Amino acid sequence: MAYFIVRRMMIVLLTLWVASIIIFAMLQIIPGDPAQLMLGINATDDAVAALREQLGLNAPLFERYINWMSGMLIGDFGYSYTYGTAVGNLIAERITVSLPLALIALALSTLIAIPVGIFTASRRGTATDTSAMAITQIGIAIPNFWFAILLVYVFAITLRLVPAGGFPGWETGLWPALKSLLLPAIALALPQAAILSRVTRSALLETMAEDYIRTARAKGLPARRVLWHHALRNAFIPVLTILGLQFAFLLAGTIIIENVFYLPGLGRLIFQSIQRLDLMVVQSVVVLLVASVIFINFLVDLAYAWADPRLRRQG
Amino acid sequence: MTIRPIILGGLAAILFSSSALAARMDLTIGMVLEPPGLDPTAEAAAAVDEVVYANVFEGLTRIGPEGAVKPALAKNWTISDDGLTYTFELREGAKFHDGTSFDASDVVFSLDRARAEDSTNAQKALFSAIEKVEATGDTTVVVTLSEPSGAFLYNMGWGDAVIVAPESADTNKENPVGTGPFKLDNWQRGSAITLTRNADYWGDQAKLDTVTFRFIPDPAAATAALLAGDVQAFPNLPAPEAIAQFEADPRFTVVIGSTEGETILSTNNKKPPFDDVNVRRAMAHAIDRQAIIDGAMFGLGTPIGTHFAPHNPAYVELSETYEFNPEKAKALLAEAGFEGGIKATLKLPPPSYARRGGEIIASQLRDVGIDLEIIPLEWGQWLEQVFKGKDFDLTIVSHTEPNDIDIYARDDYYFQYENPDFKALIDKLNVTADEEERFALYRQAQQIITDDAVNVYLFQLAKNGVWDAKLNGLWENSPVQANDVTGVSWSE
Amino acid sequence: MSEHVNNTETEGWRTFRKNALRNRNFLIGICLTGFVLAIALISFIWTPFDTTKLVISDRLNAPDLTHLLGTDHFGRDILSMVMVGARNSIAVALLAVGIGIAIGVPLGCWGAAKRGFIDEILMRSSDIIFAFPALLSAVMITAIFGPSATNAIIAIGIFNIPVFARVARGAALTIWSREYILAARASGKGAVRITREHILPNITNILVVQGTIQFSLGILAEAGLSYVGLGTQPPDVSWGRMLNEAQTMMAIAPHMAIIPGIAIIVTVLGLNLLGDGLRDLLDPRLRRER
Amino acid sequence: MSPPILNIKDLSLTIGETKILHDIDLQLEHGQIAGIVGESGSGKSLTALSVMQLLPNASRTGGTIEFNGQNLLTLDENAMCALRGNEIGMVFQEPMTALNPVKTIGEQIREGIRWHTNASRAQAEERARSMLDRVGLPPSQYPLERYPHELSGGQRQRVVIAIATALNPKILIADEPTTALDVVLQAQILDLLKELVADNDMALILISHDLGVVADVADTITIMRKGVVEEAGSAVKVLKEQKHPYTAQLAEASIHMPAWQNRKKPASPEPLLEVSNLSKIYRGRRTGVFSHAPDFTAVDDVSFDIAAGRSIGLVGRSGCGKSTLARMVLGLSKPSNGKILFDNKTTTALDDTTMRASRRHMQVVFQDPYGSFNPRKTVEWLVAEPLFLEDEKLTRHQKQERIAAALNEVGLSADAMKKYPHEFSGGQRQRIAIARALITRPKLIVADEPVSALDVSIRAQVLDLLAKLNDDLGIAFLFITHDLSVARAITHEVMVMDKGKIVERGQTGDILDNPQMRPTQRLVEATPDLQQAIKRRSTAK
Repeated sequence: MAYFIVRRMMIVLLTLWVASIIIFAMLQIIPGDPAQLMLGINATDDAVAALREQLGLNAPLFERYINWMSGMLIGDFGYSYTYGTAVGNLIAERITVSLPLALIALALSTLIAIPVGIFTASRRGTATDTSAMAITQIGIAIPNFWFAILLVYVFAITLRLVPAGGFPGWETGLWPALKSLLLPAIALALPQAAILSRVTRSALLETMAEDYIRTARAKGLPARRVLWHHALRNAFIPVLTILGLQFAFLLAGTIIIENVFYLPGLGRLIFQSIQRLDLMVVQSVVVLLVASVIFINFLVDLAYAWADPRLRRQG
Repeated sequence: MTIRPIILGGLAAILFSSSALAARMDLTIGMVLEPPGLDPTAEAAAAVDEVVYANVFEGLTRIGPEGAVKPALAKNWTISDDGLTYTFELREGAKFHDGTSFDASDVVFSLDRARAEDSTNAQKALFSAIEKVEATGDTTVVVTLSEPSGAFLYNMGWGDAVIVAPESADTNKENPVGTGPFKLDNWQRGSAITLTRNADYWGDQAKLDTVTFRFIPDPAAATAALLAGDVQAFPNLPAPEAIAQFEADPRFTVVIGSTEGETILSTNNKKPPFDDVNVRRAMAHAIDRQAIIDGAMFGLGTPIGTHFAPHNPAYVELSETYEFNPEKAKALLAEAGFEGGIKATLKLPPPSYARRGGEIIASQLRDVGIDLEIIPLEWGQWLEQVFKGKDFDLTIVSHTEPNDIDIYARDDYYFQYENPDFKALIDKLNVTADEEERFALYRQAQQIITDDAVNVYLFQLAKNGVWDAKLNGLWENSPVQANDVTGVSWSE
Repeated sequence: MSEHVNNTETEGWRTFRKNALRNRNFLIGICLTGFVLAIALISFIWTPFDTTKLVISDRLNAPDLTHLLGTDHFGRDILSMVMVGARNSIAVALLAVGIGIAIGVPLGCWGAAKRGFIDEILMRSSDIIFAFPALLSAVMITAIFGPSATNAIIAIGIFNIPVFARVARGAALTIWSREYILAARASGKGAVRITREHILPNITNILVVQGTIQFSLGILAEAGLSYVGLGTQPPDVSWGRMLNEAQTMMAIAPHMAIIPGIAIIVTVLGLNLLGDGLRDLLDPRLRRER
Repeated sequence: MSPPILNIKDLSLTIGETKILHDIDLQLEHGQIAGIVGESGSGKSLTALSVMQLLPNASRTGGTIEFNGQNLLTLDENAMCALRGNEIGMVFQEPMTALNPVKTIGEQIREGIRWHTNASRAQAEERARSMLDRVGLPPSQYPLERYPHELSGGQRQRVVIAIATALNPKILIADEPTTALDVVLQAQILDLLKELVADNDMALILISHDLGVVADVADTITIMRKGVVEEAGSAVKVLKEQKHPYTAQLAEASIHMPAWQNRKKPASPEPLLEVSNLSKIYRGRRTGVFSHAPDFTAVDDVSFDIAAGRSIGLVGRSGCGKSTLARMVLGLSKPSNGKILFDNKTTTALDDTTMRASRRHMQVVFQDPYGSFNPRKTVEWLVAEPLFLEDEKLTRHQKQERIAAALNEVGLSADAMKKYPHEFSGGQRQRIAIARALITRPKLIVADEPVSALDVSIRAQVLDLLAKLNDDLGIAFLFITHDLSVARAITHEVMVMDKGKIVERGQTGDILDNPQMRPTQRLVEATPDLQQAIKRRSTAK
């Protein structure tokens, strides 16, 4: 198990390193001069040149990469020239929106999907099952941002129950903050829940067809106990895979959803920073997001080992 | 069935009613762009001024809602007869937010800093006429110009010319310390900036306790935020399509003002076939400005015929110079030798006036045989390719700097217009102090660029102000980019 | 003799058809997909109105008898826009799937055939691509090359590559462990030849099913990218673009947002049902094989 | 005679539209062993599942299954749950998948005990431990915390048996409990089942496709075919009289000796294949940054030769290295050490192009008639595949002639060419596989368990075919099998492999009748021998 973790960690680090090079390289070829963008179209060339020097944009590529990387290693994410503050501060601020949003959405979709999956699997072929599955099919087909627009239209503009967007900050209290994350989380969670409940259902059904389920039934255990005690944990493995993948989806989803609800999260930060050519912010945040996806997949791997003892001894 | 809405409404009132208190002392203002920093003397972005101008920072003079120069930190001033020496009498008792007092040395420091060799002031040209700045007393400053400058007082009213203290000048970007009626309370990056009242203000106290500027670039989100009451004012709503809806809603006041934004179809004057004045004139005839204003801006905007703001006293109405006449446009093209049509590109920056306007223009020009390929660009790419690289045929952009007709005299400006007569005119303008004379010169300048059809002048961007009907005192026009909230209050 | 061939083939076809007619998912899926495709094709020869013609005076009409689904802010007929938009949305998704198949399948087959180091490198690379939230890379790609339908295709296509590589690899690995591969190797056939003769024909089913799913994801991705302004650009029309234009007009002209949204849902739903149906029909054991 | 503990009367079963079982009758007495024998598709497993009421969805049953005076078919699910595992236990065929991979064996044994009795956790654990001990897995060596994947197939089957018998059920149903195991394990498991029945006064239903397996242990035998009981009665009577033609056919087939003229023909001195000092070592899996699991030597310094036209059997328990050896001979896997000389050419050093000639003369037939064909190609294409090795390009016509001839040789008509593999039965497919091997006129065919997946009656036919090919074409065989009766039927000589080494080699009859080495003896002892069994049973009564 220790070797399993060590080996996985090595792969995680390697993947991250390669990803950082890709990100850095990609951003270097984004056209445009940040200094010019900052100073506006009527600025003099001298002023632009001075700013470029000040921003450290004139250093050689390799040096900039090394500086960036070595900074990251000690937790220094660089300096945002458009916001005039450390990128680390920006991230710390924004993550208090993005992370809760992603977690609420993930929790919401899991809390909806797993019971629905179990319920429909245990009532396979019934009208409940069929209609629930029909609903999930439609749920998968709905683009989450479109769903978000509808939600805003109905709950914020027409019923005025929740804010149409924006984020008041956690310091205004738990409820106002949660309230403003409610619609975005629902918009993100429901389509994901549709996928997840289908996966849960089919994984369960597949597991229920395994030989060891028959062994358990032959012991005299009733179908329900077999489902809960034998099938569920085995069915968890494909569900975990999807959960891991969904995290990346959710992150991507938050980027759009944060824009629909103008939430000051990491996704919006990237959008804004790219538009303003604040590459230090972009590269650091992108690396952070990629790292979190990789890290989540690492956790999923560990969870596999928890769910499946066969993997514990493998490399 | 009627019970449910009541319960829901009651619940909603309990849960959601931070705004239902009487005698409101707070205001949330929506803005499209978040400022990159808060130092107007170091940053060009209009968003900086939109937050801090007149609220946090003050200059020697200030520009009022109607565009007139008014006293600010300078109580009054005298100008020598030769127009070269300005003597400013400063306000007494003004204090910076950090408690340090304001005096003449701060003025000297600020102006010298702005015009220094290594200054990063984005509008350095504002100070180019200054030869020296001297403090002749604690409250007296004498500014000597190297040549007369008619716009000097106006220039000193710009956000870029506000007075800062030497102690805090370097940190103003994050922590602005000015002399204004509001000071920075909190900046939640990416979301909002909150100002609180400055109890030590030298002048009349502001009528609000807190003002929050919330940044909502997305037109749909901006509209939704206003409708949902999350923001109570959007001085420049980026969604012209929603204006009609707000006008019909008694909860809101809609004020359509004017901005300094001349929206033009910028033309690369050195690139064939657009180096041919007839081609440019043909385009001017082929374009139906009103259709563009209707289609892209939902009717909001004033047609213009030159690069000048219609609300400016020196404005000349030239929008009928090239009337909408596709036949004439075709004839002009034929005359220029392009009966077979023209193929060109239209590079569009992100704002919706450009993207939507571009679609309409492409459609209109296609009718006279000019076939445009639309190339959408991010601002970064636009700057690189169009503005710096001059690699473009046509583009649409709004020039939001006030009184910037002098860009037509600049060598190598992106639309590459070169006219010695025009340059001479601007040179003369720069040394003219007399207002009437200056107006005359401005009018001449407008006429020249219109005759040359340098660009196709489309419309002046409207300032689509929408705010809660109970709010008083917001600016209706924006002679400078500012959201001056010093006089804003709630009526009850 | 050739009659014989026809016999067995039609027999296979007949059983497929018999099963297909009983498979509800497949039937609904093929109808919806066929409907959308038909609309896209018809738009090439006929639309109720010309979508390149802007009639500003007719803007924002609610649905009526002239404009069955209303008009947009430029006075274009939304029914015609939906029809024309169908072909762009479909083209983007289809080409992105094409990129995924054209690059991913050979890579996956290569990895499965060679195993070991090459396989490891390929799988690790696909991990890296998977680690990028798709939209993020799309944002970066469009920041570099500018927003356009082509770049949307590339951005979506890049994510299809590892998907197809993994599916092809997984399926190919199970085929490689079959005894008939051993027989072919014993006959002296090389990896390329075996892949061509044995592996590819046997993983086609899986690829078709995955292709259908990726196609539907592509439609959603195009919509997402165009919605944030990074995909299809004016004057081209796509469903995502229509939503992008409609988002600010939700309050004054909700039909502008609702109609393309429904078009997307119908298409994605159709494709997903078709994919599920095909999976059941082509090989019920597909899911087991991974 | 006391009333039977289980009485199946007129049992019929329909799944969906298809009628699977027709009027099955079966009686089982206390402490008796009832054997059910039948080839695949005979309905024997579904009969067992009907008793357990664990049939697939959409099944409808008719008739009665009486257990202790209750008709199981009319009991509700709760009542069945109370019976299953408590009164009736069941053991399945595939030990590798019959245990839940994520639960320890202790949990899995304990669960049934605690479910049916109100035993405390500790009591259940104690019981589980003693059960493990009883089935031959002493808890000192096999603690309850083991997971199934840490056990071998035979050990897992013992755990399954422990689960099924933990509560001393009155009836144990064992559905092909040994089919997936090699003969030595099979004998051990059968012994265990016998002991359990004797010790606990349990009745056992033993289901098998192999008459030989049940012949020795069963009290009654029921022969099934296509959902119908063909013959039933006491084991002695059924076996001795073989009244029913199908029973006779089954019995004959399982001891079938093909008519084989070359059987007595002496070996030619000319070796066709010479293998010297061949080894294959697999690197141990990495278990740590610096550590590996110990290397595994699959084939350990093996030398032998095969003369032209001889049929050599390679026998041994599963995992002894015989398939690895075969793959090296075929050039599909690189030896770690040693040399292979085929037709006087070293094949180990050859690259693919020079290997062609050797490959043409060495073909292969595999075990699984379903997995050995690409389902998407016609028989014509499949049979022609090795023709790829021919040096000169054949015309289409020549090709078809060759294919037709090969099919003809294996007893199929040329019509088969245009069909797809799925249109053939298992036996026919194995013929097609042989035709594919024949088409290049090889000198040697390596046959890897070619009949072990076939029903006995078909197995006999295929063995006949192989014998005929050796007679007619003089093809040498390297015949890999774990089944000694197959080796006896078709080989001149056998080599016995154990733990990677060849431990014994000699004339087939000599070795099998008089094994010298311990591994050989164990194989011989464990192999079910129908003739011997019949002899023993007849004299006993």
